[in-house]
Amino acid sequence: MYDKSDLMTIVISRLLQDRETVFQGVSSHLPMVAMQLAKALHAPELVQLNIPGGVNPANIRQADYSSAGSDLTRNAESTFPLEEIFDLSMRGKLDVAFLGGVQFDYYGNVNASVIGTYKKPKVRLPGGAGSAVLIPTAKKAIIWRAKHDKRTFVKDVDFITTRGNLWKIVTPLCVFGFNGTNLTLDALHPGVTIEEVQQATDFDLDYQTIYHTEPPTTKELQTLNKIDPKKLRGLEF
Amino acid sequence: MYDKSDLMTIVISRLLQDRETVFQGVSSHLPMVAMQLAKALHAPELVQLNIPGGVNPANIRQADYSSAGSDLTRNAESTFPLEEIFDLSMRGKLDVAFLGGVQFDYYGNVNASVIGTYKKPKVRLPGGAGSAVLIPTAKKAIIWRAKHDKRTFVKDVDFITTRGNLWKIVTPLCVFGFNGTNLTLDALHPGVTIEEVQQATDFDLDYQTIYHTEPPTTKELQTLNKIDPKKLRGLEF
Amino acid sequence: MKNKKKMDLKEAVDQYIKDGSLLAFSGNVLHRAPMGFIREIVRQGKKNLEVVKTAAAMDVDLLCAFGLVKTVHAGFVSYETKYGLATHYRRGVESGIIQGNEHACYTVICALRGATMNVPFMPVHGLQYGGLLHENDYFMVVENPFEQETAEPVTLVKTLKPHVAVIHVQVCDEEGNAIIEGAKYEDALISRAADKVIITAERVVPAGQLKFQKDKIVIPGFLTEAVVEMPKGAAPCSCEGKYDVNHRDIKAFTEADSTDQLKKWVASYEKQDHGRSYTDRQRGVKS
Amino acid sequence: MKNKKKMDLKEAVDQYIKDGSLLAFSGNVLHRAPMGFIREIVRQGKKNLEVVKTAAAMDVDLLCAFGLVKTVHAGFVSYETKYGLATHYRRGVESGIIQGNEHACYTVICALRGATMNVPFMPVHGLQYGGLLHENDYFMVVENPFEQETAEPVTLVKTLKPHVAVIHVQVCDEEGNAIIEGAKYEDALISRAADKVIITAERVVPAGQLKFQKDKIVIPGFLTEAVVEMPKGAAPCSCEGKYDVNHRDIKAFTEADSTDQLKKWVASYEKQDHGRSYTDRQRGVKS
Repeated sequence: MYDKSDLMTIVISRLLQDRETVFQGVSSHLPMVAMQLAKALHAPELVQLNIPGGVNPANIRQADYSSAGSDLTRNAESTFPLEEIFDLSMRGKLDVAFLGGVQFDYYGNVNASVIGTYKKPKVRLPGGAGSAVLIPTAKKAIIWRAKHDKRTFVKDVDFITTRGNLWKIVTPLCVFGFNGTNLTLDALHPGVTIEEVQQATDFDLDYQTIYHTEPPTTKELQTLNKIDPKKLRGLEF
Repeated sequence: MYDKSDLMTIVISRLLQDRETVFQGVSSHLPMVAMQLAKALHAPELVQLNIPGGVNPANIRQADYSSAGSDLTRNAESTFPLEEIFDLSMRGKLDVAFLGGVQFDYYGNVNASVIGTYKKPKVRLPGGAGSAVLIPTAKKAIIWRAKHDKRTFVKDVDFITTRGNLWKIVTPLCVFGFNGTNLTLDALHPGVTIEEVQQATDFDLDYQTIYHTEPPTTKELQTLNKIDPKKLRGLEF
Repeated sequence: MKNKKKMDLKEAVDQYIKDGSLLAFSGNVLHRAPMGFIREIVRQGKKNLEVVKTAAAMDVDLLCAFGLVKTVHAGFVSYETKYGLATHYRRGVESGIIQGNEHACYTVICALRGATMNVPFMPVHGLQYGGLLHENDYFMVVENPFEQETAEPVTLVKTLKPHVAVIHVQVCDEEGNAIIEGAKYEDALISRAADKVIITAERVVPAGQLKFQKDKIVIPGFLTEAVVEMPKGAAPCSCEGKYDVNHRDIKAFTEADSTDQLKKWVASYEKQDHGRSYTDRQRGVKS
Repeated sequence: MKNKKKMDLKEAVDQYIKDGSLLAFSGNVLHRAPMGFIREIVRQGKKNLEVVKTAAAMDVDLLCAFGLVKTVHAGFVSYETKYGLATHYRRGVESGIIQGNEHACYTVICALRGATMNVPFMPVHGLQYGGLLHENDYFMVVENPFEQETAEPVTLVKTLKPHVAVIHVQVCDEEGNAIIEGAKYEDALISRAADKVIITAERVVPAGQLKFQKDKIVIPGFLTEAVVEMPKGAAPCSCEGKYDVNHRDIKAFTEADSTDQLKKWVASYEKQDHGRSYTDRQRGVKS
């Protein structure tokens, strides 16, 4: 048995390769767990980077209300603070960055800034945090989003906070890829139909062959529960 | 009894005021000792800064062949590395910087770069180290020079490495000041005549009243010998 | 002479925070923000403030709740998932009262680096696309003057120089040598960028007592203008090694829905925020 | 897989140092320069090298003595008072063989900061006067585009991006996590500025063994490309906590007055520089 947050976490963990440098920011419990899972399963030399600067925290069990607290430094291997993580990405040496956003369009534009206009917003969003510089510079930017609906996957974003090296967007329904020009449907999650995704998406899906996400294995689920017993990965659902 | 290095060290120490931030670089034994002396005598809260980054080293007795070694960090109060000392000066918060140089002219120009032309030098000097950015930005730049002759105090420097907030030049014969336009004769050391200084200087001395350096006191000399028993202050004489 | 940096909270806010000041605060989101100091800013009603921070939360939201903020320069302003959005900041921007100058967290860092180096701008790689570049006059795109013919254009961010950095730490001595346990976030940076540094500390020890922990000193005393002893000075945010967030108090704030409730929330900290100095004065202790 | 970063000196120099490489070296003047590594560069005869350092001494002078250097970017090249001037560097510049690109130490720092941030130039306050600005094409003075009418002009320094930083440290693990005792100088900076980082270490310990000293790690392993165990790897320069300068050997070098003597000087270190790897090989130890 697994739910959407389990599935998304496992799907994301599979995207990470051994020895990659990977960054996770604020409000990022799901990717934080996914990094730990990848490290436990297939990427033992993954380099996990985070805002408080703890490189490869031994565990994340204390990070219950924040993915940016000092608990991540307590049993880390070394220290590499946020400033330097950004510099690293600028130099082209950050392999993967996890970022959020509120609206995404067909052309891979990301909005984390405002609904309405920038100077007179209808809704002021929290802001893109690192997105505006990390999505263009990380080798692979992965976006995860707990909601998949037409207000999220829109025809035109209200504001372009950034675009660039977007690699994957993982949602509760599917995984989008980005071919440099537009979002493509990479894989449907188990039990999800192409119609369901299309109904929840305001632009026309681009796909040629339909792939399906492999369901989580028993080992993945067991390891996941061991790493994240409090189910922090489900906080935003 | 005292010699030129004792006198110059004491004269320099008197120029330092309590709570000032003061920087000393490579090949700078004499000002390093002067800073310690000022701290022991009249400036207990002086903030001594140096290349290895040891703030207020408790003593300097191990710094025998270098004024830039880790010995200055061993019993310091905190750490403030070179990069940050420069930034501090750029922000206008470095009170005093000690710098060298090989030629100085009437207009306060400093040459630490070349004899001859820059691209085809007759003599390539070690270089100005921090001078080119510290002399313009430190509130008061103090230059000390163990030689006072016409090759040092010249009509025109071969090359202008820098100029700016030059405050004093201390030599074995005298102290020069800088009025923003030209060097002025601030004070003659005990027993030195104006004629001696003029003979050793290739430009015409500018002075109105002739002042004399107060001779070292017994307390100054005793403290000096305690602080610097190996006489590191005399290394360049 | 020696201990003149140590002062009480009221004095520090009164002396160093002016209407219109540009302030930088320690910590990140709900961690080690100088909340006690910020509550005193509210009590003293300092106005038209500007705040700069990579990722802010309750610190900025509290000031916005009382209408004290003119401009926020930040990459992110929100509580994290569990506590929702920064309602007061949002409303302020949406109603046009507050100018929300959105940065990437990194362009905040670069703008502060500009201040540490006393240069008017900082080149920044990465900010190459999108609306932030077009909508904001603090970004510019210029030619690279070293290779005008062939080179990529370069984005510049305008320097942000805080008037005051307020930094809450676990321990500090009377001279302002400050030790930060756990994550340092951008605190070293803001301590160098700001014109003046105020340390609020869980514990203030006599000068010299941190000598054997000198490698842990993040802010050397000569950068520090004022030192305020403030146990629980980051509460209800966390302070590594001392306390975690106070869940109930954060909720009480985020759920307050009237000015009256907000005022009561600030008032409920009055004794805690001034506690040590009050006690000292009653005892006649000079500090 | 795990220990692939660890290699012997010959391999490291052969693999990472190319003719024409721009190199950055650890330490400052006579302290913690990676002398053993530099001697191997001499043995392998790498040519047309460029070196960048704030304040260099024997490291640069040794390479210059063998005619291996094309350009030096530095604020200062000299031994300190006791050991006199860097004769080989001087002669090289005076004869036109070596280009001596004089910087202020700070403009070296700024040029390296440009590399850490991947921008083509860095604004630098302070360098406002004098010949360095006029004679060198790596400095430029431009208008401040944010305030063209009123503002002071701004000096820019062109970024210097080392191909390789060679950093000698006291201890490092097999993954390249490196601890520096005592003064760090600009070593963190060059480790971030350079494209590749090579650590030579007095002692290399198994991965994980530095965990309890993690706050002392200056260079995290993921920045490190290669690790070479080299006891006495900084000699005859000093290495804090391990050894001070070797006065006799420095004198022997500075007083050498023929190529033959210089070669003998380098040869006299051969066993020491390769010692550990030789011993390992003889024992059949895999490292």
